[in-house]
Order: sequence, then structure tokens, then C-alpha cells
Amino acid sequence: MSAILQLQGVSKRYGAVVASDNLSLHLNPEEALGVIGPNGSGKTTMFNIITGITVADRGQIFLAGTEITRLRAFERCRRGIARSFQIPHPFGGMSVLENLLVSAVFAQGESEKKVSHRCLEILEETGLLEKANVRAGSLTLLDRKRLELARALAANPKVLLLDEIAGGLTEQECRLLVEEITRIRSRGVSIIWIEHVVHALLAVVDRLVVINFGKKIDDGEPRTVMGSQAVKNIYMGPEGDAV
Amino acid sequence: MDLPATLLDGVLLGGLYALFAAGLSLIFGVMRLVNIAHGDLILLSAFLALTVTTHFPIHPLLSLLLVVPLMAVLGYGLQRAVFNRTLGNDILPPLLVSFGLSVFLQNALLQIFRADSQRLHAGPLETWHIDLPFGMTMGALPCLMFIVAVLVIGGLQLLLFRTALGRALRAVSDDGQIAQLMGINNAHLYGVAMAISLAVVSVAGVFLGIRANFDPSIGPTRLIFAFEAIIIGGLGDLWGTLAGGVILGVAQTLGARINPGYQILAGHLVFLAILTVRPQGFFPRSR
Amino acid sequence: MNETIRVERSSRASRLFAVFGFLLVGLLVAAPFFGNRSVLYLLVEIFVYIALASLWNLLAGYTGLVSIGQQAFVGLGGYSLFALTIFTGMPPLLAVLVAGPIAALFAIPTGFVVFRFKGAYFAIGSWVVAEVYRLTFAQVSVLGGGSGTSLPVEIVQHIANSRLERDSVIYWTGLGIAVGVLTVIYLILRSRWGLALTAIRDSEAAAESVGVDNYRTKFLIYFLTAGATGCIGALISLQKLRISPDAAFSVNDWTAFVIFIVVIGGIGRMEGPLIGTILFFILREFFADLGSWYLMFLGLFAIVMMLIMPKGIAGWLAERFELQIFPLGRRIILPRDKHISFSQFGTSAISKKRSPTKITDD
Amino acid sequence: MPFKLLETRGLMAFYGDFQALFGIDFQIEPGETIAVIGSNGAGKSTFLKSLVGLVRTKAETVSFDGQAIWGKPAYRIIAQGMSLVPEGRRLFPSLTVEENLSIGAYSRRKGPWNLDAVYTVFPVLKEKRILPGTALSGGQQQMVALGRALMANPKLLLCDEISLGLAPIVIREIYEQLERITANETTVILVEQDVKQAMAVADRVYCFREGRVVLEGRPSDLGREQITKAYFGV
Repeated sequence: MSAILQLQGVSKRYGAVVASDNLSLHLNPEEALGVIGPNGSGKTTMFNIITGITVADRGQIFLAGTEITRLRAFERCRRGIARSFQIPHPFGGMSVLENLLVSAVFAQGESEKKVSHRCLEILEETGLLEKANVRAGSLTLLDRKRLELARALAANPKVLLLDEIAGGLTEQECRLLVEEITRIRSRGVSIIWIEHVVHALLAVVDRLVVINFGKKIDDGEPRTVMGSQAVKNIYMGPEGDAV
Repeated sequence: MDLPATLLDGVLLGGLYALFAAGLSLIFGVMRLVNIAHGDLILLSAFLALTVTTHFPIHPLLSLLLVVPLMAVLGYGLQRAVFNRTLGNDILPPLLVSFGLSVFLQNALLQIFRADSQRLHAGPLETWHIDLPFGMTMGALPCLMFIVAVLVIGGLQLLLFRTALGRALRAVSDDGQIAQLMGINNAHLYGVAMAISLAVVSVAGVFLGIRANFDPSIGPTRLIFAFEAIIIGGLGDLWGTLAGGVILGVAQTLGARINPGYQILAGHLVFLAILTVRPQGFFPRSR
Repeated sequence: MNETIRVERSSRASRLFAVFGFLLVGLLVAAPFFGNRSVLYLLVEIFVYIALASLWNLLAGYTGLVSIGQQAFVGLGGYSLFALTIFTGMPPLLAVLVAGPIAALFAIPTGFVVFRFKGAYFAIGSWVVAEVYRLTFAQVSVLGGGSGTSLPVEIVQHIANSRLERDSVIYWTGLGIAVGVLTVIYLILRSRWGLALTAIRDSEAAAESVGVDNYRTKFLIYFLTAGATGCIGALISLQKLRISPDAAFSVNDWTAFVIFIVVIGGIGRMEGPLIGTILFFILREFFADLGSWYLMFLGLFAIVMMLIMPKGIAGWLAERFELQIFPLGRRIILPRDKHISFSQFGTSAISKKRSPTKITDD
Repeated sequence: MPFKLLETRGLMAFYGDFQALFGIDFQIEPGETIAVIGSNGAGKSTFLKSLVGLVRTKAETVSFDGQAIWGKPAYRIIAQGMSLVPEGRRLFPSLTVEENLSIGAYSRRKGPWNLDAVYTVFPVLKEKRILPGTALSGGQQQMVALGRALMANPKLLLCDEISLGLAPIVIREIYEQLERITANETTVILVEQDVKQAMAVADRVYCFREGRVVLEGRPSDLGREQITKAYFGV
């Protein structure tokens, strides 16, 4: 089992809606995996199942070879899985710095003194240093998305799950984000990134997975997957020329 | 201990508890509001009936013709002026406001009616008995209470599932924001829901006043009975609330037969037992 | 660059208040030497409510557990004191301290039951459990049953021989418990547990997914609060020398007033209960003799405060004047200009003005 | 100057204390179909929610059917003849399909649309009318949401991402029905992430980015290069 994260036959239904349909997926150490698919195709549900917020009806999940299907969300986080929420969930009553400290202290089980220095570095990397003392509840949506990334990094994860953090960014901000994620990868962190902004995704990921109606439709080298017919008819967008 | 008679009394008492609970269940279903002053509002309607029957020589049940509309108008005004402002996903504002209302009502009633216990006199109705097979008898009043409870809950179900108003109430309960897109004025509808709730509460209040002595301090225990009936019966399902009331009534009468001091305690213990076994009660909301 | 940034935990204002705090406590310790009997009794009542309000604020304001059942542990503490002193002959002051752990033990089965509820249902569920305790102790005839009982004279003598000494000993115990409770809460909130609690309050899903064990943390806080509340309950019954189910488990005295105090004072801030308690006792001293008019006013006042000032007086003070008596937050001090090293500048925090950044949201 | 069914000048929208729209100038004439395109988070949905009064706004003017509607509550604006098909359909779970449709007519505005008219346009809904709204497939739920909005007999129909999460063939079917619906002089504002689909049905196009209008014009006049530049800002 060389993969750092392994999903096997994961299924989940909400009444008539199939959120995840016998989904099998693996992520190799230090690999960056992109995930695309239309809205409501079960991508975020997959993240909720990996992180333990949602319990799958069927299927198993392995982290670095050990099964974590039955572990609770906080246990999985302490073993090195961190995620950013698609709809930001900041700790609104606390400052930006304190949001990171919660993650750093509890995910890594370290004392506040040991981790606060690293949190400041992360704040600087994600452009939030100026706002460290600001109450997270009053942040703009873009800053809340930055906070989601920063808080996930503060957990010093082995596996980082990113959920649509490039949405709404200008080209310049996108480029900075791509640089930041490439820097994270160089530190040996494996990444799964769900994203609509395809060009940002393609600048980073080694492999691309397409998910629709909870099923894995395609999984392979990014360029070939983007060119495939399956992606074409899902993405009847601007002829994909945004690529 | 004459078991069949005890069970019958318990079931009939359950009718009164279901009446207590129906109003609370409606406003929780529609707007997720738990009204701590619910018990005190039941008492307010009993005292209103008392005032009416002391000034006009009419039967307490007749006084409902005046008390029900009065309480409905109070309910609508209370919702529009106070509770609508506290609605949102934070549970503390409505909880605290209704807590303040409960303390205010209890002491206002104390100020006006003093602390001595009162009674609504229903005349012969209190003493009539109906003979049943196997030599059992059933009080006319408890029987009437149970019938009225079934009628009220049946009426509420009809209103909710057969009328346009009921449709709108369910829509607001499902998704308040989208309900506005249908042209629904949520603030007004919440007012109507509270008006209906207090109308049901006034029926419960008058029966409470006829069945036993009452004084300004017994509100909170009535709130707890209503709450227990709802939880035992399962959230948001009015027939479940009736069943919940009956189970609570039977538990209490059985407890009282063993030792008068155990009545309310028995009800609480059955409630806690059911809760730990089935967190969502017997009749989870159908939705 | 960022090694020159310092994370600051206290501000000049909070250091000032710390000094003022020590002076106040010093003064209070000396109170029995010059205060008369009724002043001491009043001060103990104030200590009791400061501690109860701070504990309830820790539960509801910081952890999001809105309980209307804390009177259960006040009663359990009181009855533990009576049981310990009467049946085991334990010295009353020791019994006050032992009553805490006993109440905490009761919090385990109680917590198991009430934690099945969420939100408003947790509030009423905890009330029902308190009622179960009240009704159960009303059946325990050996402890006075429904009408209650008084502390036997020889036990009262055991506290201290003269009445003045007894009042002083009870006074010091009360002061000790209040200061102890505030210190423990302060230490909790300043530690990693403070971070965890406020994280749970702000977003349970996010807290669990960054490594916080929500259930165990909430249960631990519920357990500790129950223990401390038990100690206070024991002190109350010792001061009153009498106990009855309706008084010990009174929802009005130990929950309604406490909630009003915390909300009017300012929920979710440590300063809230202090300000609220002082205001509550001022109102009580002037209006209590109006009887139910006073309680009617209190109910209305709570409603109005909740509608127009949900953050309470402490919240308003914090937002208007940046006033923080208890330094619980963490602030970083940025060098005013990137290339000038930090050491040349004092504790000048970055400017507070919120730059109107552009954002998009669908 | 032809009569404008809806006109906004300097429309700004806020979520709590952060700003989502930065002064939108927009107008639409009766019978017109306008598409609003833009990437995720450009403020398209916020714009529609601002028109029906679900979001806090500031504006110089927002006039609908000749009357100022700025600051009015949603139920008053709906009663005046505006109707929104919300993003993600959001049917009422505890109501059946037919109840979901009938509640659309809550404001009782007169017009061609009633249950029978909706069932003729979407026959599949008649068979499933007693089922709970949410027990249907994505496409059928979209039809119910569309029918529910039509039941209000609106002068102006707002559609928010009606192709979201639907299979391509279902999207085509929905858009064909939309074409039949708008044939009889209904004015439509269509918010759509699927640019090709939007351009095919629209008389005019507005492109939003970061809460501002960055491009406006007839589909035929706008080249794809121009749209991609407006869409992504690069």
C-alpha cells in the first residue's frame, strides 16, 4: 500500500440524491491530485467523508496504510489530514491568529509557544499577517478563504484537502496562490484540490480526477483528461479555452 | 391498585398534557422557538377566564368565547413586537426573552391575584360520571378534556395539511428565505402561528383551571409537562404529541397511585428513560 | 522578518487592572476586621453570584452549552454538605470542599442524559434533570424531606466558637471560592482549553476538523463547572444553616437571576458576570422591597437588554473603548514599517481602521 | 427612450459588513431576455437576490414596472410581479410537488399560469404531483422550481443557475421549455455559469466580475476573446 490516502468503494446517498457512488481513489505521497466536476456532483461530500464530518454508507478509507474509516474527525486530523471548507467556517469570535493557534495546538498536540512562531510565518505566506488581530467574523469572503487555507496549514498536515480556494481571485492573486501551493508541495505535503478555476489547477497538479453524480469518470494525466470527451460534455463552458 | 381505572385516568389526563404541548409544538415546528413562558401563558388564560367568570355569571367553558380571541391577539402582538426580533440561528435571544417574559408574567399575576390558589367552577360538569362496562366509571370532565384535545389536534392537523395557511406555515418552517420568494410575509405568518398557539393554550388553561387549583407559581411545571409530551411523542408530529401526552399522563397517575409524592417524579423518570433509549422519541418527524 | 514580531498577551490596561485587582482582594480579606455582620453576609452573597455567573458564562458564553439546570448542582452541593457533616461528622469547612467533587460525580450520569439534547432542548432537558433531583431529595426524609432541615447546633459550633468568628470564617471561605473560581476560569480561558471552547462555540464542525475533541471538551467543562457549582452550593447552605429542596434547587435564585446577570453584564466575556453582579445587587438594594414589582422590572429589563444590547454592558464597553480587564486574547505587534526593526518602536498595535477591501460573493 | 421594466443605478449589496456589489447599472425592457454571466463569486446571484429584496442594498434608484422598489421587503416586490427561481432549486421538503407549485401562487396575481398550464409544459410533474418535492430527480426538481416561479404570473422572471448540477440533455430540455415560456412576452433575467448556453438564448448579455459590470452588449457584437477576458479579467 504505497498510497498515503486510499478510498475503496465509498458510497453515500441522501434519499434520492446519490452523493458518492462506489468511489475508489488513491493519493501517492507528495502527489498533487486535482478534482473537477460540476457543482453538486459530490466533490465536497467526498471531502466530508475523508475528514469524518460525514459517515459513508459503505466503503473504507486508509491513511498511510492504516484504516481510519471508523475514526472521529478530530482523530483523523491529528493523524495528519487537514481541509479547507468550501463555504468558510471561521471561528468568528476569535482573531485570525487565534484561529490558526487552535489548529496548530490541537492538530499537532503542541504547546502554544512552540507553534505560534510557525503560525505567524503561515499568516505572512497567505497574506493575512496585517489582519492577525482582526476578528475573523468581520473578514471579507476572500480573506476568509485565505484563513481556511492558513488554518489548514497550521495543522502541519501530511494530506491537505483544498476546496475551491481559487474562486473569485484575480489573475495576480491566482498566481500567488499557485506559488504558495507549489511551496507547500515542496515541503512534502500531499494535496487533493477541488477547483473550478481549471488553469490554476493545471499549473500544480500531477493527476486529474473527474467526478460527476458521485462517480469517478476519469483519472489520469491532466492534459489528456481535459481533452477527453467526458470532460467536454460536462463542461459545456467557454469551449474550455480558458485552459 | 385498580389498574384499569388508573390507566383510564392516565390516558384522559394525557389529553390535557397534549393540549399543553400542542401550542408549544406548533411554534417550535414553524420557527424553532422554545417559549419558556408557555406555562405562564397557560396560567394567564386561566386567570383571564377567572376574571371573566367573576364579572359575568357564565360557565368557564363559555368564557373561552372571550378568552381565546383575547389570547390570540396577545399572541400575535407578542410575536410581532418581541419574538420576531429574536429569531435567528442563535438560541439564546429567544430563550432569554421568553425567560424574562416568564418572570414578568408570574410576578404580574402575583401582583394582581395574590398567591392564594383559585378554582374555575364548572358546576355539575365536575361531578358527572359516566358508567362504563365492568363496573368502571369515567369522569365527564376528563372525558370531555380528552375529546377536546383530540378535536384540537385534529383541527390543527387539518389546518396544517389541508389549507393554504397551513401550506404557508409548513413552507416557512422548511425554508424561511425561500418562503419570502413566494410572496409570504414571514413576520406576519409567525404572528399568526403564535396567535393559533395561544388560542390552543387558552383552551388548555381553562381546562387546567377547572380540573385543579391554580396559582401564579405553577406555570413552569406545566411548561415541563408540555416539553416532555413533545419529546416522548417525537418532534413536530401533533399525533405523536397526543401519544406523548398520554404516556406522560399514564406514568404520572401510576406514580401517584404508588405514592402521591411520586406523581411528577414518575413522569420525569419515564421521560428520561425514553429519551436515553430513543433520542428522537417514538414518532420521529415524518419529513 | 517575523522573528521581530512579538505576540502580546496583556495590554497596559489589563496590567493596571491586575494591580487594582490585587489591592481589592487585599482589602476584601481585611473586611471582617471592620465590616459588620450584615455587610459580611451581603459580601458573601456577592461572591456567590460572581462565581455562579462566571461558571454559567463559561458554560453558555464560552462553550455554547445553554443550561437552565445548574441549580441541580447548587442543591447537590448543599445536600452533600449536610450529609457529610451530619452522618460522617466531617468538619463543615472541609465538607464545603468535598461537596464539589461529589457534585462533579453526579455530573457524569446527568451529563450523559442531557448531552443527548442540542440547543434549546438542552436548556429544558437540563431543567427537567434539576427537577428530578429536587423531587428526589423531597422524598429523602432523613435529610428533612420536603420541608428541609437545619444544621445541628454542635456542627455549627464546630465552624468556630463565637458567632463573629463563624461569620468571618464563612466569609473567608466565600472569598476564597470566588477568587479561586475566577482564577481557574481565567487560567482555562488563557490556556489551549480557552481556544478549544471558543472554537466549539463559534463552529462545532470546524473545531472537530482541526483536531478538537468536541464531546470530551464539552463534557469536561460541564464536569468542572458542576464541581465548582457544588462547592458554592455547599457554602450557600452553610451560610444559611438551613436547607430545603425548593430553596436548594430553586430555578429562580440559582439560574434565572444568574442568567439575567450574565446577559445584562455581557455574555461571552469574563468582565460580563462581574459588571452584571454589581448592577444586580445595586438594583436589589434599592428596589427589592417592592417585591414582585422588582421582579417584573427585572424580567422586562432582561428582555429589553437582549433586544437592544445583546452583547451586554461589557460587550459595549469592549467595542467602544477597547476595554479589557482580563487579557485573554492574543495580539501581535507589527513593526510600523517593514524595513525598520521592531525594537525601535513601543507596543504600537497595527491600526484598527478596517480598509474597505473589495470582495465578491455569489 | 423605450419603457424600462426594470432599472438599477448604483446598486450596492452587503453581506453583514462586507460589500458584494459595487454600483450596478442595469436595465431591461419588457419581453427581453438578458443573460448575466461571470465566474464563481462574481456577484451574479447576489444581484438577483438584491432585486427581490433578500439582501441588504444601497442604491441611487431601483425601479420596477415604473415604481421604486429599493428597500421594500421581498413579499411586496414579489406581489408586484417579480419571481425568482433560486439557485439549487430549494423546494419545500414537507410539501408535495403540487403543494410546492400552488404555494408559488400565494400572492394570487392574475395571469396565464395555473396548475394545468404548468402541467401542460411539464407533463411529468402531473404523475408525480403527490410525491414530496425533494423525492424527484435533479431535472424534475428544476422543473418544479421553474413552475413554482411561473405560478406567480410574474412580469419579470429571474432564473439563478437553472443548469446547475444537471446532465447536458436535461439542460437542453429545460432551456427548450424556457424558450416556449418566454415566447409570450415574459421578461427573463438568466444568471448562468454556462456561457455557451446563456449566449444562445439571450438578447443581451451582462458580464460581472468581482461585484461590477465589466462588459455589456448583444451576444452577436461580443467576440469570444472579449468575453473570456471579461470573464477572467486577464
